[in-house]
Amino acid sequence: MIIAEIVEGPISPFPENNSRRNQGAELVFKGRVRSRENGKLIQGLDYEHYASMASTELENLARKTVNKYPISDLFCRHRVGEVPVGAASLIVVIWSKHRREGFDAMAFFIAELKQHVPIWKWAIFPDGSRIPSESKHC
Amino acid sequence: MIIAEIVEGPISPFPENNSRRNQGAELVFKGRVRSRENGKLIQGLDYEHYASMASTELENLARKTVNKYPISDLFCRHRVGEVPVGAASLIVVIWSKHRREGFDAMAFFIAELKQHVPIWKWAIFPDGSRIPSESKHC
Amino acid sequence: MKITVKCFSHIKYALGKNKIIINLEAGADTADLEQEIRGLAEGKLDGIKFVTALNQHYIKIPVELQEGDEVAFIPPVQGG
Amino acid sequence: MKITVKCFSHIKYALGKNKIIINLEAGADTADLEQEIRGLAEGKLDGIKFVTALNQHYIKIPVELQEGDEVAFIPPVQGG
Repeated sequence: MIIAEIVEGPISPFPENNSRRNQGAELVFKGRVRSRENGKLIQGLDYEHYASMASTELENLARKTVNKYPISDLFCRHRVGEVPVGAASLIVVIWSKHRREGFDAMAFFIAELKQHVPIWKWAIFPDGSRIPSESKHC
Repeated sequence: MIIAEIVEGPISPFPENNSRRNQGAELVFKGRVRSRENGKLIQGLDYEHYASMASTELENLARKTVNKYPISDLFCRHRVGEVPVGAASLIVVIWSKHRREGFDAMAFFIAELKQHVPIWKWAIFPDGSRIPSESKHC
Repeated sequence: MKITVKCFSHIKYALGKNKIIINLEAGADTADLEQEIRGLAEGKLDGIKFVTALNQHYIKIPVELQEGDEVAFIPPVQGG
Repeated sequence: MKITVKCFSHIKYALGKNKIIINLEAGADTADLEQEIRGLAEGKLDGIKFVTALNQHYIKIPVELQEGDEVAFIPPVQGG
Protein backbone atom coordinates (compact mmCIF):
# COMPACT_ATOMS: atom_id res chain seq x y z
CA MET A 1 0.00 0.00 0.00
CA ILE A 2 1.18 3.50 -0.79
CA ILE A 3 0.43 6.82 0.88
CA ALA A 4 2.23 9.90 -0.45
CA GLU A 5 0.94 13.24 0.71
CA ILE A 6 1.93 16.87 0.82
CA VAL A 7 0.53 18.39 4.02
CA GLU A 8 0.37 21.77 5.69
CA GLY A 9 0.91 22.06 9.42
CA PRO A 10 2.54 19.52 11.71
CA ILE A 11 2.92 16.02 10.25
CA SER A 12 0.66 13.42 11.85
CA PRO A 13 2.58 10.21 12.43
CA PHE A 14 1.34 7.01 10.82
CA PRO A 15 -0.40 4.87 13.43
CA GLU A 16 1.36 2.04 15.26
CA ASN A 17 0.41 -1.29 13.75
CA ASN A 18 1.01 -4.62 15.50
CA SER A 19 -1.22 -6.68 13.26
CA ARG A 20 1.04 -7.35 10.29
CA ARG A 21 2.03 -10.98 9.98
CA ASN A 22 4.71 -10.97 7.34
CA GLN A 23 6.66 -7.73 7.73
CA GLY A 24 9.62 -8.14 10.03
CA ALA A 25 11.01 -4.66 9.51
CA GLU A 26 9.49 -1.22 9.93
CA LEU A 27 11.82 1.64 9.10
CA VAL A 28 10.89 5.26 9.79
CA PHE A 29 12.79 8.32 8.67
CA LYS A 30 12.03 11.81 9.87
CA GLY A 31 13.79 14.76 8.30
CA ARG A 32 13.89 17.73 10.64
CA VAL A 33 14.77 21.40 10.32
CA ARG A 34 18.18 22.35 11.73
CA SER A 35 18.91 25.72 13.30
CA ARG A 36 21.43 26.83 10.70
CA GLU A 37 21.25 27.26 6.94
CA ASN A 38 24.70 27.77 5.43
CA GLY A 39 26.04 28.70 8.83
CA LYS A 40 23.41 31.35 9.56
CA LEU A 41 20.92 30.99 12.39
CA ILE A 42 17.36 30.64 11.20
CA GLN A 43 14.07 30.38 12.99
CA GLY A 44 12.69 27.91 10.50
CA LEU A 45 12.28 27.03 6.86
CA ASP A 46 9.42 27.87 4.57
CA TYR A 47 8.93 24.94 2.19
CA GLU A 48 7.57 26.12 -1.14
CA HIS A 49 6.15 23.60 -3.58
CA TYR A 50 4.79 23.44 -7.10
CA ALA A 51 1.46 22.31 -5.81
CA SER A 52 -0.05 19.74 -8.09
CA MET A 53 3.21 18.70 -9.69
CA ALA A 54 4.90 18.02 -6.36
CA SER A 55 2.06 15.70 -5.30
CA THR A 56 2.20 13.83 -8.58
CA GLU A 57 5.97 13.47 -8.51
CA LEU A 58 5.88 12.26 -4.90
CA GLU A 59 3.23 9.66 -5.68
CA ASN A 60 5.09 8.51 -8.79
CA LEU A 61 8.30 8.18 -6.84
CA ALA A 62 6.57 6.16 -4.11
CA ARG A 63 5.15 3.81 -6.73
CA LYS A 64 8.50 3.51 -8.46
CA THR A 65 10.18 2.64 -5.15
CA VAL A 66 7.61 -0.03 -4.29
CA ASN A 67 8.07 -1.53 -7.75
CA LYS A 68 11.86 -1.46 -7.60
CA TYR A 69 12.32 -2.99 -4.12
CA PRO A 70 10.56 -5.95 -2.51
CA ILE A 71 8.84 -3.86 0.13
CA SER A 72 5.18 -4.07 1.00
CA ASP A 73 4.29 -0.51 1.99
CA LEU A 74 5.58 3.01 1.72
CA PHE A 75 3.95 5.86 3.61
CA CYS A 76 5.19 9.40 3.18
CA ARG A 77 4.16 12.86 4.25
CA HIS A 78 6.05 16.02 3.26
CA ARG A 79 5.15 19.18 5.08
CA VAL A 80 5.03 22.50 3.22
CA GLY A 81 4.77 26.07 4.48
CA GLU A 82 6.66 27.25 7.55
CA VAL A 83 8.38 24.56 9.58
CA PRO A 84 10.09 25.65 12.81
CA VAL A 85 13.55 24.43 13.83
CA GLY A 86 13.32 20.94 15.32
CA ALA A 87 10.05 19.99 13.64
CA ALA A 88 9.78 17.29 11.00
CA SER A 89 9.44 18.38 7.38
CA LEU A 90 9.31 14.79 6.12
CA ILE A 91 8.29 11.41 7.40
CA VAL A 92 8.74 8.18 5.46
CA VAL A 93 7.74 4.73 6.72
CA ILE A 94 8.71 1.54 4.89
CA TRP A 95 7.49 -1.93 5.81
CA SER A 96 9.31 -4.97 4.49
CA LYS A 97 9.87 -8.62 5.23
CA HIS A 98 13.56 -8.16 6.02
CA ARG A 99 15.37 -5.00 6.96
CA ARG A 100 17.86 -4.82 4.10
CA GLU A 101 15.37 -4.10 1.34
CA GLY A 102 13.75 -1.52 3.61
CA PHE A 103 17.05 0.29 4.09
CA ASP A 104 17.81 0.25 0.37
CA ALA A 105 14.34 1.45 -0.54
CA MET A 106 14.50 4.25 2.03
CA ALA A 107 17.88 5.47 0.78
CA PHE A 108 16.63 5.43 -2.82
CA PHE A 109 13.34 7.16 -2.05
CA ILE A 110 14.90 10.02 -0.10
CA ALA A 111 17.72 10.56 -2.60
CA GLU A 112 15.25 10.68 -5.49
CA LEU A 113 12.87 12.94 -3.58
CA LYS A 114 15.72 15.41 -3.06
CA GLN A 115 16.49 15.36 -6.79
CA HIS A 116 13.09 15.41 -8.43
CA VAL A 117 10.17 16.55 -6.31
CA PRO A 118 9.61 20.29 -6.90
CA ILE A 119 9.90 21.58 -3.37
CA TRP A 120 12.20 24.40 -2.26
CA LYS A 121 13.39 25.81 1.03
CA TRP A 122 13.31 29.45 2.03
CA ALA A 123 15.39 30.35 5.06
CA ILE A 124 13.46 32.40 7.62
CA PHE A 125 15.79 34.60 9.66
CA PRO A 126 15.15 35.88 13.19
CA ASP A 127 14.07 39.29 11.81
CA GLY A 128 11.43 37.54 9.70
CA SER A 129 13.10 38.11 6.35
CA ARG A 130 13.35 35.17 4.01
CA ILE A 131 15.56 34.19 1.09
CA PRO A 132 15.79 31.08 -1.08
CA SER A 133 18.04 28.59 0.65
CA GLU A 134 21.46 28.15 -0.94
CA SER A 135 21.75 24.60 0.34
CA LYS A 136 22.39 21.87 -2.17
CA HIS A 137 20.51 18.62 -1.83
CA CYS A 138 22.48 16.19 0.29
CA MET B 1 23.08 10.27 24.71
CA ILE B 2 22.68 6.52 24.90
CA ILE B 3 19.82 4.37 26.12
CA ALA B 4 20.16 0.59 25.73
CA GLU B 5 17.67 -1.53 27.58
CA ILE B 6 16.38 -5.07 27.71
CA VAL B 7 12.69 -4.95 28.60
CA GLU B 8 9.87 -7.38 29.28
CA GLY B 9 6.43 -6.73 27.88
CA PRO B 10 5.51 -4.42 25.03
CA ILE B 11 8.18 -1.91 24.05
CA SER B 12 7.34 1.68 24.91
CA PRO B 13 8.29 3.96 22.06
CA PHE B 14 10.76 6.76 22.69
CA PRO B 15 8.89 10.05 22.94
CA GLU B 16 8.51 12.45 20.03
CA ASN B 17 10.97 15.31 20.32
CA ASN B 18 10.68 18.52 18.33
CA SER B 19 13.16 20.52 20.37
CA ARG B 20 16.47 19.40 18.89
CA ARG B 21 18.25 22.14 17.00
CA ASN B 22 21.08 20.38 15.25
CA GLN B 23 19.79 16.90 14.31
CA GLY B 24 18.29 16.86 10.85
CA ALA B 25 17.68 13.12 10.74
CA GLU B 26 15.81 10.78 13.03
CA LEU B 27 15.87 7.14 11.95
CA VAL B 28 13.75 4.50 13.68
CA PHE B 29 13.95 0.77 13.14
CA LYS B 30 11.44 -1.67 14.54
CA GLY B 31 12.05 -5.39 14.22
CA ARG B 32 8.82 -7.35 14.37
CA VAL B 33 7.91 -11.01 14.74
CA ARG B 34 6.77 -12.70 11.54
CA SER B 35 4.21 -15.48 11.44
CA ARG B 36 6.59 -18.14 10.16
CA GLU B 37 9.87 -19.54 11.44
CA ASN B 38 11.59 -21.73 8.85
CA GLY B 39 8.34 -22.06 6.99
CA LYS B 40 6.29 -23.18 9.97
CA LEU B 41 3.45 -21.14 11.40
CA ILE B 42 4.13 -19.84 14.88
CA GLN B 43 2.06 -17.86 17.32
CA GLY B 44 5.05 -15.94 18.53
CA LEU B 45 8.65 -16.07 19.63
CA ASP B 46 10.03 -16.42 23.12
CA TYR B 47 13.20 -14.36 23.34
CA GLU B 48 15.63 -15.86 25.82
CA HIS B 49 18.60 -13.82 27.02
CA TYR B 50 21.69 -14.20 29.17
CA ALA B 51 20.39 -11.59 31.53
CA SER B 52 23.23 -9.44 32.78
CA MET B 53 25.57 -10.19 29.89
CA ALA B 54 23.00 -9.24 27.25
CA SER B 55 22.46 -5.84 28.89
CA THR B 56 26.19 -5.20 29.08
CA GLU B 57 26.80 -6.27 25.50
CA LEU B 58 23.93 -4.12 24.26
CA GLU B 59 25.22 -1.07 26.12
CA ASN B 60 28.77 -1.66 24.93
CA LEU B 61 27.58 -1.98 21.36
CA ALA B 62 25.56 1.22 21.62
CA ARG B 63 28.61 3.06 22.92
CA LYS B 64 30.81 1.57 20.21
CA THR B 65 28.33 2.68 17.55
CA VAL B 66 28.15 6.24 18.88
CA ASN B 67 31.95 6.39 18.95
CA LYS B 68 32.33 4.96 15.45
CA TYR B 69 29.78 7.14 13.65
CA PRO B 70 29.13 10.90 13.97
CA ILE B 71 25.68 10.45 15.47
CA SER B 72 24.41 12.25 18.52
CA ASP B 73 22.08 9.73 20.12
CA LEU B 74 21.21 6.06 20.03
CA PHE B 75 18.20 4.71 21.88
CA CYS B 76 17.47 1.00 21.89
CA ARG B 77 15.05 -1.35 23.58
CA HIS B 78 15.09 -5.12 23.04
CA ARG B 79 12.10 -7.04 24.32
CA VAL B 80 12.58 -10.47 25.91
CA GLY B 81 10.06 -13.14 26.86
CA GLU B 82 7.11 -13.97 24.66
CA VAL B 83 6.47 -11.65 21.73
CA PRO B 84 3.37 -12.29 19.63
CA VAL B 85 3.41 -12.21 15.84
CA GLY B 86 3.27 -8.61 14.60
CA ALA B 87 4.67 -7.04 17.77
CA ALA B 88 8.06 -5.35 17.94
CA SER B 89 10.93 -7.24 19.54
CA LEU B 90 13.39 -4.41 18.93
CA ILE B 91 13.31 -0.66 18.51
CA VAL B 92 16.35 1.45 17.66
CA VAL B 93 16.31 5.23 17.23
CA ILE B 94 19.29 7.14 15.89
CA TRP B 95 19.54 10.92 15.74
CA SER B 96 22.17 12.53 13.54
CA LYS B 97 22.92 15.76 11.77
CA HIS B 98 22.57 14.24 8.30
CA ARG B 99 20.82 11.06 7.32
CA ARG B 100 23.74 9.12 5.85
CA GLU B 101 25.64 8.59 9.08
CA GLY B 102 22.37 7.60 10.72
CA PHE B 103 21.74 4.92 8.10
CA ASP B 104 25.28 3.59 8.38
CA ALA B 105 25.17 3.54 12.16
CA MET B 106 21.80 1.78 12.14
CA ALA B 107 22.99 -0.93 9.76
CA PHE B 108 26.12 -1.48 11.82
CA PHE B 109 24.30 -1.56 15.16
CA ILE B 110 21.69 -4.08 14.06
CA ALA B 111 24.20 -6.35 12.30
CA GLU B 112 26.45 -6.38 15.37
CA LEU B 113 23.52 -6.94 17.70
CA LYS B 114 22.56 -10.00 15.69
CA GLN B 115 26.10 -11.33 15.97
CA HIS B 116 27.10 -10.61 19.53
CA VAL B 117 24.29 -9.91 21.98
CA PRO B 118 23.37 -13.16 23.77
CA ILE B 119 19.69 -13.37 22.92
CA TRP B 120 17.99 -16.40 21.36
CA LYS B 121 14.63 -17.09 19.80
CA TRP B 122 12.37 -20.00 20.69
CA ALA B 123 9.57 -20.67 18.23
CA ILE B 124 6.17 -21.01 19.93
CA PHE B 125 3.85 -23.22 17.90
CA PRO B 126 0.05 -23.06 17.92
CA ASP B 127 -0.08 -26.09 20.29
CA GLY B 128 2.08 -24.18 22.76
CA SER B 129 5.22 -26.29 22.28
CA ARG B 130 8.48 -24.46 21.81
CA ILE B 131 11.85 -25.26 20.29
CA PRO B 132 15.01 -23.27 19.73
CA SER B 133 14.66 -21.39 16.46
CA GLU B 134 16.80 -22.71 13.64
CA SER B 135 16.95 -19.35 11.97
CA LYS B 136 20.34 -17.87 11.27
CA HIS B 137 20.89 -14.20 11.90
CA CYS B 138 20.24 -12.17 8.78
CA MET C 1 0.38 33.31 -27.76
CA LYS C 2 0.11 33.57 -24.01
CA ILE C 3 2.18 31.30 -21.81
CA THR C 4 1.89 31.09 -18.04
CA VAL C 5 5.19 30.87 -16.20
CA LYS C 6 5.05 29.68 -12.60
CA CYS C 7 7.85 31.16 -10.52
CA PHE C 8 9.51 29.37 -7.60
CA SER C 9 12.51 29.84 -5.36
CA HIS C 10 15.20 31.98 -7.00
CA ILE C 11 12.96 32.98 -9.87
CA LYS C 12 10.19 34.12 -7.57
CA TYR C 13 12.77 35.97 -5.49
CA ALA C 14 14.36 37.62 -8.51
CA LEU C 15 11.09 38.64 -10.17
CA GLY C 16 8.97 39.18 -7.05
CA LYS C 17 6.10 37.23 -8.59
CA ASN C 18 4.45 33.81 -8.25
CA LYS C 19 3.36 33.79 -11.83
CA ILE C 20 3.96 35.73 -15.03
CA ILE C 21 2.07 35.68 -18.30
CA ILE C 22 4.44 36.01 -21.24
CA ASN C 23 3.43 36.79 -24.78
CA LEU C 24 5.48 34.87 -27.33
CA GLU C 25 5.40 34.61 -31.09
CA ALA C 26 4.05 31.39 -32.55
CA GLY C 27 6.79 28.78 -32.90
CA ALA C 28 8.70 29.76 -29.77
CA ASP C 29 9.90 26.93 -27.58
CA THR C 30 10.72 26.46 -23.90
CA ALA C 31 14.35 27.47 -24.44
CA ASP C 32 13.23 30.81 -25.92
CA LEU C 33 10.96 31.30 -22.93
CA GLU C 34 13.82 30.58 -20.52
CA GLN C 35 15.85 33.33 -22.23
CA GLU C 36 12.93 35.76 -21.75
CA ILE C 37 12.77 34.95 -18.05
CA ARG C 38 16.52 35.24 -17.58
CA GLY C 39 16.34 38.59 -19.36
CA LEU C 40 13.61 39.86 -17.03
CA ALA C 41 15.77 38.90 -14.04
CA GLU C 42 18.60 41.15 -15.26
CA GLY C 43 21.41 38.78 -14.34
CA LYS C 44 20.04 37.69 -10.96
CA LEU C 45 19.56 34.14 -12.25
CA ASP C 46 23.04 33.82 -13.75
CA GLY C 47 24.72 30.63 -12.64
CA ILE C 48 21.48 28.93 -11.62
CA LYS C 49 20.55 25.94 -13.73
CA PHE C 50 16.95 25.06 -14.40
CA VAL C 51 15.14 21.93 -15.34
CA THR C 52 12.03 22.68 -17.36
CA ALA C 53 8.52 21.50 -16.58
CA LEU C 54 5.87 21.87 -19.26
CA ASN C 55 2.30 21.49 -18.06
CA GLN C 56 3.67 19.92 -14.90
CA HIS C 57 5.86 17.31 -16.52
CA TYR C 58 9.62 17.45 -16.72
CA ILE C 59 10.98 17.75 -20.25
CA LYS C 60 14.56 17.04 -21.25
CA ILE C 61 14.82 18.92 -24.52
CA PRO C 62 13.18 22.18 -25.65
CA VAL C 63 9.57 21.74 -26.76
CA GLU C 64 7.56 24.11 -28.96
CA LEU C 65 4.95 25.97 -26.97
CA GLN C 66 1.18 26.22 -27.49
CA GLU C 67 -1.25 28.91 -26.39
CA GLY C 68 -2.22 28.29 -22.76
CA ASP C 69 0.77 26.17 -21.82
CA GLU C 70 2.04 26.33 -18.25
CA VAL C 71 5.80 26.33 -17.85
CA ALA C 72 8.04 26.29 -14.79
CA PHE C 73 11.81 26.61 -14.73
CA ILE C 74 12.78 24.48 -11.80
CA PRO C 75 15.82 25.56 -9.79
CA PRO C 76 17.59 22.71 -7.97
CA VAL C 77 14.95 21.21 -5.71
CA GLN C 78 15.40 20.97 -1.94
CA GLY C 79 12.73 18.76 -0.49
CA GLY C 80 13.31 16.52 2.48
CA MET D 1 36.40 -27.18 41.73
CA LYS D 2 32.81 -26.22 41.01
CA ILE D 3 31.94 -24.36 37.85
CA THR D 4 28.51 -22.99 37.03
CA VAL D 5 27.39 -23.49 33.44
CA LYS D 6 24.49 -21.35 32.26
CA CYS D 7 22.45 -23.11 29.57
CA PHE D 8 20.69 -21.31 26.74
CA SER D 9 18.92 -22.18 23.52
CA HIS D 10 20.03 -25.55 22.14
CA ILE D 11 21.98 -26.43 25.29
CA LYS D 12 19.02 -25.72 27.54
CA TYR D 13 16.82 -27.72 25.15
CA ALA D 14 19.23 -30.67 25.02
CA LEU D 15 19.89 -30.81 28.75
CA GLY D 16 16.52 -29.58 30.03
CA LYS D 17 18.20 -27.23 32.47
CA ASN D 18 18.90 -23.50 32.87
CA LYS D 19 22.04 -24.09 34.84
CA ILE D 20 24.37 -26.96 35.72
CA ILE D 21 27.09 -27.15 38.33
CA ILE D 22 30.03 -29.19 37.05
CA ASN D 23 32.85 -30.50 39.18
CA LEU D 24 36.21 -30.32 37.41
CA GLU D 25 39.74 -31.13 38.44
CA ALA D 26 42.06 -28.21 39.06
CA GLY D 27 43.77 -27.05 35.89
CA ALA D 28 40.82 -27.76 33.58
CA ASP D 29 40.01 -25.06 31.04
CA THR D 30 36.92 -23.90 29.18
CA ALA D 31 37.60 -26.30 26.29
CA ASP D 32 37.58 -29.25 28.71
CA LEU D 33 34.30 -27.98 30.12
CA GLU D 34 32.79 -27.73 26.64
CA GLN D 35 33.65 -31.39 26.06
CA GLU D 36 31.90 -32.30 29.32
CA ILE D 37 28.78 -30.45 28.24
CA ARG D 38 28.78 -31.97 24.77
CA GLY D 39 29.16 -35.37 26.42
CA LEU D 40 26.15 -34.79 28.65
CA ALA D 41 24.07 -33.90 25.61
CA GLU D 42 24.81 -37.27 24.00
CA GLY D 43 25.23 -35.98 20.47
CA LYS D 44 22.35 -33.53 20.48
CA LEU D 45 24.75 -30.61 20.20
CA ASP D 46 26.78 -32.03 17.33
CA GLY D 47 27.16 -29.53 14.53
CA ILE D 48 26.36 -26.54 16.72
CA LYS D 49 29.25 -24.16 17.26
CA PHE D 50 29.62 -22.25 20.48
CA VAL D 51 31.37 -19.08 21.45
CA THR D 52 32.48 -19.17 25.05
CA ALA D 53 31.65 -16.59 27.71
CA LEU D 54 33.59 -16.70 30.96
CA ASN D 55 32.11 -14.69 33.80
CA GLN D 56 29.97 -12.93 31.24
CA HIS D 57 32.74 -11.90 28.88
CA TYR D 58 33.44 -13.47 25.54
CA ILE D 59 36.80 -15.25 25.34
CA LYS D 60 38.52 -16.25 22.13
CA ILE D 61 40.88 -18.97 23.32
CA PRO D 62 40.46 -21.54 26.11
CA VAL D 63 41.09 -20.13 29.58
CA GLU D 64 41.95 -22.09 32.71
CA LEU D 65 39.06 -22.20 35.13
CA GLN D 66 38.88 -21.15 38.77
CA GLU D 67 36.52 -22.29 41.51
CA GLY D 68 33.25 -20.35 41.26
CA ASP D 69 33.61 -19.34 37.60
CA GLU D 70 30.46 -18.92 35.54
CA VAL D 71 30.66 -20.20 31.98
CA ALA D 72 28.19 -20.12 29.10
CA PHE D 73 28.62 -21.78 25.73
CA ILE D 74 26.84 -19.42 23.42
CA PRO D 75 25.04 -20.93 20.41
CA PRO D 76 24.66 -18.55 17.44
CA VAL D 77 22.75 -15.58 18.82
CA GLN D 78 19.45 -14.45 17.34
CA GLY D 79 18.52 -11.07 18.72
CA GLY D 80 16.70 -8.47 16.71
